[in-house]
Amino acid sequence: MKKLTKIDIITRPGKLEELKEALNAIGVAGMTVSQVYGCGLQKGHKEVYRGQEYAINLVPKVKVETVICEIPVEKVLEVAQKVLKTGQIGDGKIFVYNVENAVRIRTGEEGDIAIIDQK
Amino acid sequence: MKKLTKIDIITRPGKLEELKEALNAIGVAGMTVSQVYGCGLQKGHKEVYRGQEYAINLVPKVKVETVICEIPVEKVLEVAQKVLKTGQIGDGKIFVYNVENAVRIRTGEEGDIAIIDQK
Amino acid sequence: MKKLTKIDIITRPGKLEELKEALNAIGVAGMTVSQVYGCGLQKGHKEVYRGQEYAINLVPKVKVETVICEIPVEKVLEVAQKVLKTGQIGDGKIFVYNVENAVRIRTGEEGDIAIIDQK
Amino acid sequence: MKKLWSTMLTTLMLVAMMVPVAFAADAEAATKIDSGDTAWVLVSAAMVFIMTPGLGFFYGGMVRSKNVLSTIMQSFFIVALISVEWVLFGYSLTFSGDVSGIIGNLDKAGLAGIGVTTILDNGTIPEFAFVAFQCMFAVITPALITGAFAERIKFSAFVVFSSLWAIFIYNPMAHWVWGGGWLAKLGALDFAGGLVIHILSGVSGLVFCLMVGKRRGYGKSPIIPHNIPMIVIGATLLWFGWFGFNAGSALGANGLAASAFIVSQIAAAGATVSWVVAEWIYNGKPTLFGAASGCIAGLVAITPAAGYVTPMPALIIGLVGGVVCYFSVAVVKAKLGYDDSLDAFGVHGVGGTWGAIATGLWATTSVNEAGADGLFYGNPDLVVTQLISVVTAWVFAIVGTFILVKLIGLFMQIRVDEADEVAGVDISGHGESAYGQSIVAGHPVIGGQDVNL
Amino acid sequence: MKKLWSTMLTTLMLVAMMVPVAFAADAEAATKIDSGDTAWVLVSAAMVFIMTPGLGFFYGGMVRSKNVLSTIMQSFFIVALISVEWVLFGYSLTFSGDVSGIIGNLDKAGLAGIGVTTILDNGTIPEFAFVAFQCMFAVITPALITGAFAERIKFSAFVVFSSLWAIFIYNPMAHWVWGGGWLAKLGALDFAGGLVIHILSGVSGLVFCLMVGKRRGYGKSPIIPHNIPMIVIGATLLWFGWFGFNAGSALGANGLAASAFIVSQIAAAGATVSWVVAEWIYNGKPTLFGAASGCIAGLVAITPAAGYVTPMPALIIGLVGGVVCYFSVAVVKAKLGYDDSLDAFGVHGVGGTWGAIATGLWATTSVNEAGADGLFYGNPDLVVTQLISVVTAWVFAIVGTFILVKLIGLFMQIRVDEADEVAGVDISGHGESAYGQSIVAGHPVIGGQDVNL
Amino acid sequence: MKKLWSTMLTTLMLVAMMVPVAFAADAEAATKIDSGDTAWVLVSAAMVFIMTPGLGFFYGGMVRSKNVLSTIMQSFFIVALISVEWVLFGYSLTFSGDVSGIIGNLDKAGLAGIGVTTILDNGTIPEFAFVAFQCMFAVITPALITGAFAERIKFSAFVVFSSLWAIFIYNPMAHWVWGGGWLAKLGALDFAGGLVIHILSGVSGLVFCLMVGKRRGYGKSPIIPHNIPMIVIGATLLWFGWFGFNAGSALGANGLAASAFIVSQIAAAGATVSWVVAEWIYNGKPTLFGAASGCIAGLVAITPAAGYVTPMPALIIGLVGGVVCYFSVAVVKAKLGYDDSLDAFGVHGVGGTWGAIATGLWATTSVNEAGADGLFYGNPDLVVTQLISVVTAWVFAIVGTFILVKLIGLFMQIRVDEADEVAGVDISGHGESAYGQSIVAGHPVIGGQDVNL
Ligand SMILES: Nc1ncnc2c1ncn2[C@@H]1O[C@H](COP(=O)(O)OP(=O)(O)O)[C@@H](O)[C@H]1O
Ligand SMILES: Nc1ncnc2c1ncn2[C@@H]1O[C@H](COP(=O)(O)OP(=O)(O)O)[C@@H](O)[C@H]1O
Ligand SMILES: Nc1ncnc2c1ncn2[C@@H]1O[C@H](COP(=O)(O)OP(=O)(O)O)[C@@H](O)[C@H]1O
Repeated sequence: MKKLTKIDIITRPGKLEELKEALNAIGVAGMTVSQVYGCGLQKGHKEVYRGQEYAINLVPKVKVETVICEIPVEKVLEVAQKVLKTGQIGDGKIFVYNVENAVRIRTGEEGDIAIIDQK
Repeated sequence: MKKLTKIDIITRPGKLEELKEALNAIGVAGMTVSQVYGCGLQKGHKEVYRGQEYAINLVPKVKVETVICEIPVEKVLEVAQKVLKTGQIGDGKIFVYNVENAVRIRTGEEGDIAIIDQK
Repeated sequence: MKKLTKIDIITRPGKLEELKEALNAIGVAGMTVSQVYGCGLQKGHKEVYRGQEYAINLVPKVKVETVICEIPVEKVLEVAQKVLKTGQIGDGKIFVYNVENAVRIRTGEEGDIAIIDQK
Repeated sequence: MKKLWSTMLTTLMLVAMMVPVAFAADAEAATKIDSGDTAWVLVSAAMVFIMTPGLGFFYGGMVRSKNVLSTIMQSFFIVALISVEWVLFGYSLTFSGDVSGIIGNLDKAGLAGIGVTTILDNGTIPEFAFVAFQCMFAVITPALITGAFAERIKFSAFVVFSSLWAIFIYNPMAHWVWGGGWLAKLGALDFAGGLVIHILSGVSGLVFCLMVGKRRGYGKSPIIPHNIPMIVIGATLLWFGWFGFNAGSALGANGLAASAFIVSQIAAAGATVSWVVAEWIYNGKPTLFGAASGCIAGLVAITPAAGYVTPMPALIIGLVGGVVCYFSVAVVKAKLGYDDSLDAFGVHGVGGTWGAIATGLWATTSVNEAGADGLFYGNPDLVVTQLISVVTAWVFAIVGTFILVKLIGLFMQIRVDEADEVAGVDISGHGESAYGQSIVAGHPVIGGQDVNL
Repeated sequence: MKKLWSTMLTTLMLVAMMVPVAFAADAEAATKIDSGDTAWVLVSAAMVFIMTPGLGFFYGGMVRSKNVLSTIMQSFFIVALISVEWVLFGYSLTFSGDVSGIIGNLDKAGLAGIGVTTILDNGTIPEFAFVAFQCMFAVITPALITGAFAERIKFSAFVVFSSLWAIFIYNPMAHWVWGGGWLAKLGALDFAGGLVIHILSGVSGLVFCLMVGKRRGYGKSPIIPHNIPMIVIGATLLWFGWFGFNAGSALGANGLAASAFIVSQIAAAGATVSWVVAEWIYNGKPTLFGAASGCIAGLVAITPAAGYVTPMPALIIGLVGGVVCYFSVAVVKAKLGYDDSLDAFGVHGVGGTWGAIATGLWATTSVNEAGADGLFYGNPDLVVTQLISVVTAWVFAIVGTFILVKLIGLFMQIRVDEADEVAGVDISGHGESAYGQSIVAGHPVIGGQDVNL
Repeated sequence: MKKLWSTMLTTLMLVAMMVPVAFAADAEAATKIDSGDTAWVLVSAAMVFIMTPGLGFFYGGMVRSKNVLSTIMQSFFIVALISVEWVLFGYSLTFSGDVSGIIGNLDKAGLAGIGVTTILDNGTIPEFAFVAFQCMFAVITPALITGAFAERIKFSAFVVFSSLWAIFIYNPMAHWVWGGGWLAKLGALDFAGGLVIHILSGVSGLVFCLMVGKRRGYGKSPIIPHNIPMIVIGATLLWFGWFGFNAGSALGANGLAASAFIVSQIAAAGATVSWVVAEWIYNGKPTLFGAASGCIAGLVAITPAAGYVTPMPALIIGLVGGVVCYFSVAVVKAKLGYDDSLDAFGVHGVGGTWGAIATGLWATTSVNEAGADGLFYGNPDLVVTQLISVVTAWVFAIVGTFILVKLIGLFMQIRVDEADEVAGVDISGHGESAYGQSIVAGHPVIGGQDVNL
């Protein structure tokens, strides 16, 4: 079984479609996306309700999780950065984790073959 | 301290209740659930707004995260597959990760006992 | 490269703001937050619609993910527990994971420096 | 109009100087349009109009978010569908002439023969105002049924069913009661549609949902409302429009209209209170969904009685209506185990039946000379007449709907496929999502292929 | 009705040929129902009805999503609760007779003695229409208070408070001003309810929220509106209904009604503009929530004056009303630190006070002979009368609410428990979630135990 | 009012005994307020009022959730802004006198000279009722334009544009057609505003959106409605209000009003059906968004014709209107590639043009003697007149909007900055979020600095 790696990409929601296409292009087809809120260097914004001001410091972000094995991690990092980089604070982060095992529920396949889709 | 393992189960939203009950039955009581969108082999669908067609390729899924130690990982994988398998594309994936430590905030317990609930 | 660690804190939604401030105070500025539902020891509640009763056993929780390197893990655990502990069932859990790598998309920095923000 | 009126007046005065004119004046007056009555009926028509989209929200909030559009669509589209049917055939079949007490003729098909100056027979309003007002009644009735089969029906089957049901069930029944048909001759009282609208739709819904089967997962996984504020928006529009429905049925802005208005409010209020109290006792908590359901139950119950009863009986009708409908949806339905998704039967069928019977109990000619006295005013006959008409409506709804559903089933699929039901009828049947999420990526498809403009 | 009219007409004409009839004819005419006036008052009643559920949405959008149902419930249920109270006692206590200028009698309890043909004293409409129209006023007043204590009150305490408040605070005050009580005799002007409705409810809200304390987390964590479009739906229904509220208070479809209609629109528009401009300058951004709040402030301010002032003063009343209310909620409240959750006091208490005083400044008999001239029309006395009545309303609201809340506190818990407040009153108090999420699993409980059907 | 009426009547009768009075009586009658007509016009004004916030929801549901408040704000604030403009200048410029057929004078600026007893010239209602009714028309017209430039305009630029457009485009055009200007003299028919309202706003929207450019991402990433039920709430309020819009334009509760009411319903129904059928065939699925769009298309198309055509032509006008508008938004827009965000042009510009021409085809004096016969009633001239007026409206809208936008662009920024557009105009322009999420933490800022109360 090849080493399985999970890559978490946290970035701007507006970039999701482009990222997805770019990853598809290098063979990463399976991924799981969720809506998150982030804070970090990026400033939040002020909201005002009936004259009361609030500092809102969580910014909407999107998190893309993908587990890969055949495609090299570097390639994914490279492609993701290319698509997502604007140079402005708030572009986001990529985190890489080790995965012990994977299962494809539909077939019961385990390990690397669980995530290799034959088209 | 026994080895802690995190299991992420990504599957169809409609199966959540059944999965939860099946896991409870083998002693997995604690879990954290979130709403995610997935893409992979499963086709998305077409939506039409005022005659403009859009290919929507993220499918609503549910993600169940559970950290276990006493109950064997295989047992969880087996039970989850039994409940979730329909044989149709889109049944989802299970990923297994290593956990370094766990804390139960209420009591300050760390490690395996943090997640073992005494009924 | 210093060791990177991810800490997942799952707790009550109402505590988010306090937790965020306490973590900021010890130098943890970057984090990613998501809305989750949890089940465990904490009882859910009953809902009634037109006389039909439903046992709703998923409780709204908030999940804070933060990847750290310089700040010691114990310090984060300690601070988080201090802020979040009410002693009531449902205070939540903290899980600690190993991270293999991190990338700051904006700059392309990798490893520990990817998550160290210079103010 | 005003000129006509004053010319007439002048003529009248000249005549008045020469002959005893009491009767002549009466007759003259009866053939004039009264602007106040017309204003009231036109407003009432607009108010009844808004009930049907309102019903769409009432029902739409109760379903799961994957089916909200299909549910609203059923009510919204029916406004258009039945309005067309109504002006083409429906109005004529219901209100033009009478063929053996069974049905009207087609003389007014396409509204032929009705013009700007045509005045309603025995009325003080333009016939067009009556056509419009009654159009809204014809529209809402089949829309009520949709609550029974929500979340599992193909739109095409729904369109065919609703059209046929309007023509073959609604139009005859409305003719029998309001168009001078046999029930009218029998003396059945139904001021604004307890028989014609609520029993007919509620019972038809019950039959349909029994024939089509339960929703997948019903009784196993929770099928709970996705948006209770939306339910309340619907209930609000329904309650608002119902004043036009009940008080507008006086066809004039007069004491009877005012009386129908206040008794409607009283019954709605009574039923809201009683439903909420019932669930508070029975389930331990008072709910907003209960309050919204209660007001509808009360309004349904008072509908047939609105032009015949005084305030205190209206309060009783409402109080009882709320409790009866609560138990029918909370207890009886669960016991019997049928899946009337949104309680079209439990609220409209049951509430309408109670209202029609209650009319037989508390109707009084002191409110409406054109009505009759009920049991508590010394006339047991009216209850019998009301019971006959209730049974008629039930039987007609059962038999008619059964035949129609069977018939349609021969030609087309009625229920959606399992996969489509699981995915939700919004996406599978309409290709739309109610709540478009920014996160749901995708790309525009133009001319069948992907492009980057 | 038309027949009556023409019969009368004929008789009249015969009489006219023989005697001088100017006065006789006047008297006769006064005893007839006018269909146009009736249509207008009935529609107005329906429009005022929709304001209270509308208020539910206005308030409901402002609270956090865990309390939206409990907030809407308070407005929605009050429609039912107070309607029942109104027909049983309220109408009679307010409008039937007069006991020492303080309160009405119980002769019309249960609407006794009012029938389909009963005409309103000195009116041209059925008394039932007036009962219904005034019912909606009685309903909305306690509903306005709920904004002050939203998100932290037990439903049972709310029900008891609202009932007692309606009987012991609203009914007497309404009698004093509109039912021929002592303020009416004093010459206080309150066309559609600045004193009776807005000051009374706003000040009562302030007292209640001070007594019950702040919401947990108030001032520490952000308590922000969960749904601004819902607020706007509420504001829209309120604005719409307010035309019935103000112009309907003319009790006829006449020049006065039209005048009240246009000045209401002008004041609402003026206050919307001035609130938005004020916040644009003060906070840096114009907001939709501000616009929705502004229109309500303007409508509140014009309410007492609507039947007495001309358009340009109405514009001033609106412009000032918007700014004054903005500062009272944005600056004064924050300074003083009380937690009037949804600004019942800041908008209704303050706006109503301004409107009542403004009536003393700009009222003119050229608009309404039944009114009086104000300061700018040469009569400083009216301002004094208005100030007396304003002080009366404030004092009565403060004392009355204080006593009621203290009293109720002796018998039951008013505020929800901490855990329930944290979980949200929707779940803890009503067992419902506003926005049911497909993900929130769970299972149906039938007969108290889990089953798989 | 009633007293006046009876005094007059008595006087009249005395006169009647002595002289031939036919004409005198006529003249007298014409100068009286009719309560039924007044009730109807006041209600209609309230109904047309609710259309503009309704439009806000219709448009608001179509945009992405980050822009919903800014979109609703444009409609909601315009109600206030233009109401103020209308009473200050607009009404006078449109309806007071006539300067060379081009524009009115300023005699009635600030509603000077209009009082409670002023009756509309040649009317039976108070002039204030007419002012209010027409105010709502002036309000909705610029609001319709906002659909074209939604999601990318600065609020300040919008305020300036809307004010200038109302004064320099709407007021003159309304004067030409309804205020006795040159198009009225030419014999152009526009019952409730096909030219003045729909063509003018739709075409202006097209010009504006072409000048301001596409939204970022248009055609690349999906820009889909964030809340379709909200669209339907908007469509429902629009449809409801449109009865006041079209039937209220009869300015009385009479046969013409009833006729306009029923033909409006028929056309709306026809267009809903035809739009849905067209998309069903063309895209494979019937949609609720399509149904909601279809009814608006039908109502737009019938607007100019509502007081001139009979039911069956109305059905054709609706059926054709639905299909034509569908193809213009689904096919033509995509082909031409302009970004009319919410199809202000595709629905109002196209539908209004079709309706104005259709009026030339099917108008008949049998419906309205004040109108004319159209082509199918033997008079080809009317089509020519209608075409002239359509071309006039197009040209005036194009030239006027072009000049205004260029002019405003000299003084201020019209389009929001890129970053603000990406973040959404709600946050960047208004500092508000439509749907406040409990999870979005943050803290109150008081006095510019963080505090813990
Ligand atoms: N240490 C961290 N742990 C987890 N998530 C982080 C961390 N730092 C940043 N993030 C996520 O990345 C997003 C962007 O980070 P930010 O510091 O604002 O800008 P940049 O990525 O340009 O340095 C944040 O909104 C947050 O969601
Ligand atoms: N490589 C992957 N990494 C993360 N999530 C994945 C991956 N592959 C699939 N998934 C998740 O699993 C879901 C089901 O996968 P899919 O390929 O559609 O069908 P199947 O599981 O039957 O092979 C996806 O919607 C996605 O959420
Ligand atoms: N084994 C687990 N794996 C993942 N999440 C868990 C686990 N146990 C608990 N949780 C999360 O922690 C939350 C609190 O746990 P619970 O058992 O209710 O109370 P406590 O933390 O006080 O023991 C749960 O709602 C769930 O989200």
